[in-house]
Amino acid sequence: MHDMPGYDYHIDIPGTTIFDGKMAMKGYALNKMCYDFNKAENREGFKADEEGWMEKYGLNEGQKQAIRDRNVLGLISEGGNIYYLAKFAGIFGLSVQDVGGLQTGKSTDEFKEYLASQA
Amino acid sequence: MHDMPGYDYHIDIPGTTIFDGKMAMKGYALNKMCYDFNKAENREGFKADEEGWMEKYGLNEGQKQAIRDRNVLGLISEGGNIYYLAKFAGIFGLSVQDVGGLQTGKSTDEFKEYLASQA
Amino acid sequence: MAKILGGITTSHIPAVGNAIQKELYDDPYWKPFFDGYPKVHQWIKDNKPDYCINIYNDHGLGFFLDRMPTFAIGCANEYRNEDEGWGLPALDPFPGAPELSWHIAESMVADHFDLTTCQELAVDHGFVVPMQLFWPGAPHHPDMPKTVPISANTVQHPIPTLARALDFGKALGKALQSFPEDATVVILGTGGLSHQLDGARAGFINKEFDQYCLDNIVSNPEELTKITRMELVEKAGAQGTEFLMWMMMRGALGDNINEITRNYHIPISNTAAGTLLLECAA
Amino acid sequence: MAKILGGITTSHIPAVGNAIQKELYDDPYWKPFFDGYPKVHQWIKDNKPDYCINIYNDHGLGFFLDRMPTFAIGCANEYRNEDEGWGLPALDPFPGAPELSWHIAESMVADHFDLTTCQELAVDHGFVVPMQLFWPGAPHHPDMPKTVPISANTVQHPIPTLARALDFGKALGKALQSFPEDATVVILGTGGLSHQLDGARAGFINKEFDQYCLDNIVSNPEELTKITRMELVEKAGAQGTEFLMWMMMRGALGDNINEITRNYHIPISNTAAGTLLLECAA
Ligand SMILES: [Fe+3]
Ligand SMILES: [Fe+3]
Repeated sequence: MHDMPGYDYHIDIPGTTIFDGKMAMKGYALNKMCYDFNKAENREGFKADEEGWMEKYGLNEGQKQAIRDRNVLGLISEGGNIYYLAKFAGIFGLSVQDVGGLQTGKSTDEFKEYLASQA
Repeated sequence: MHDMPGYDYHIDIPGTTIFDGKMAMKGYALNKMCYDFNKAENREGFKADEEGWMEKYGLNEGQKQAIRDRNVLGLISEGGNIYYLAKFAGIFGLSVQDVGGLQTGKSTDEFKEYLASQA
Repeated sequence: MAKILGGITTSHIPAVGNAIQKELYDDPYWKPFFDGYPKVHQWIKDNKPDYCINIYNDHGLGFFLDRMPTFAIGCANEYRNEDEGWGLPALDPFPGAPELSWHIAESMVADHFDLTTCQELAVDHGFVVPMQLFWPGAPHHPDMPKTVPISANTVQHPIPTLARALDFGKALGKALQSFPEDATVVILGTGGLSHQLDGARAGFINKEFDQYCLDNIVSNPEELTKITRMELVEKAGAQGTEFLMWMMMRGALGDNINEITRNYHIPISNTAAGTLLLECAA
Repeated sequence: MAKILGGITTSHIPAVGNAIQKELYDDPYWKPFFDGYPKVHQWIKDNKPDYCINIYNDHGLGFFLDRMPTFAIGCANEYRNEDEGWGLPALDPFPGAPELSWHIAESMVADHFDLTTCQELAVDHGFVVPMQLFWPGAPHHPDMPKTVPISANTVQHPIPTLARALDFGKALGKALQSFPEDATVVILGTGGLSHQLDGARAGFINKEFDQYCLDNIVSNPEELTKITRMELVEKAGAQGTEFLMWMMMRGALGDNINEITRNYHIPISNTAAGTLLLECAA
């Protein structure tokens, strides 16, 4: 889907991607692969052959590279939605604090401290 | 689902079953089997082993008997919805006029005449 | 901003697809039905809409009872008609208009319509037959517009009220008019008129009620919102509830319209077939 | 006719499920969170509601982007929590209340809410964790009510507006009060409060905004309908939009309510956790 010039449904919020129709279409294949990680057999299928599994779901090269790199910010800019990506992170036993740290350049402990600092 | 005494969402229309939640729950397994007849492989599976196929979808005995008897009115009173049942009828090459005749005790030609008589 | 050119209604009976394939246009059974379309073809040729909103009802292909949406909108790059159980051949995909789909979704959810958005959607005869009737050879007609499918539930009660259907159309019209592209749009409302496929009343047709609906949908659609859903089942037949699609279409056209052509014929298959072309005044 | 006893809100963080399994109630990290629940347990014990309307948001188990409903209602005999991708064990199924589900669907579709009805629905932590928090041992708590799950879309924009969410609750309340059974109902609104899981702003929490929401959801929920959805994302975080569930719950309670207990704690996992018990005046 191309840009929609002259019509904008959202405001710019720094550090935040609005997961709207445009992003949802961009990330459809990636999110579908991650959605299917709900099932153990698909998690196993991915672990056994990452490249073949990504091909099967039709991921584009940018999405594949972000998966290879475990690059969460990259996955989001490729149209990934955090709720589906969380199932990908789950394969590696990552918590939401681990994922938060990965996205903000913090260690998991630093990220936890940041959370607590807002109390 | 049991009856909902004291609360009725519809009027009585002779010869007409309102396909509401109650009927939809009653016929869920039957309609699911028929919905899956959208796919040729499921039509073939049914034709190869009618009894086994009905068992697989968990039809109850009344539904099974109505399927065995090709009893359209019986299928409707068992919770079947005509849109899904049409896919069952399609397996036998029946048209909606054939199905109309079967339900009204008319031959297909008599049913067509009845339709035309309302012009 | 986009401009709504008008709306077209038609019945969408599966048998019509067969008759088109066999080119039965001059067959005595079919001629009175197909005679309703040349004026529509001319209007489409004269106007060449860029987009087509195809308001139809699914009959058990795109949706099942596990997840039955009251209103659904396709938001995909293309739409395929799949086998509906009769082994019909699949056509080439119909091109979508996802920017317009999402624009409508944004506008209508903001206006408190609770849509289900569908990024994959198999479309059945309710969608395909009208396309074939209006754009012969679809999807390969040279003037084939890009399309947005919109589906309302008429399979399982509770179905939407006639008032909600008309309001849906009004909100759809507002959404279309705010689409930031200098484009033209036609709106299809398909299904009906009176028919009943199931039960001891199968074969029921109601000419008088259909005529009442045809007259009022043109000049006074608000009047039709007084019809309850159970009255609609009683008077139009169990599957005549598809008239809701006509109400949705009509709501999008606004008050200032001209009737270009009308056709009504009993029976086609089990159905009273109705065709209507309404043009928005310029 | 059924009677609405009150509403309960809670965050529904997956980590809470783990903490319950490990019985970490007195762990220094968890104690300030679990301290919010004894008064809820007492109220449930005193009132023993027959039915529970569980308003939650699915996080990618029950629904995918192919068919994303704005509002969905479970209409099934039971609901199972399935693996969400972390290999969590499946609990025994939660008993449904299909008569009540269909009654709500009939009433709300008549009132122009465009529901998606679901006769099969896998429920995720958004549904399960609140059940475990309020009825320890769920679904095997002796006072376990039968349940109707209701889900709103917060995965993909456009999400419903705060005004629509509050109106949804009002129509839900009307539906419940017309249910022809001498039964009692509690309504759960789960999710939130402020949190953001994704992007460079991950970890964002907004205590001041949460307090504003907590205060107003009790005494002046209409005030909160002035918040736009983009403001909600900005101030509550991308996943703080789950506050819509609280609005839906609140709308069903009416004007005359008493606050029984409130708890607020930062952080649990990535989230500002809020708990609120509102009782309808007799
Ligand atoms: Fe139809
Ligand atoms: Fe959540």
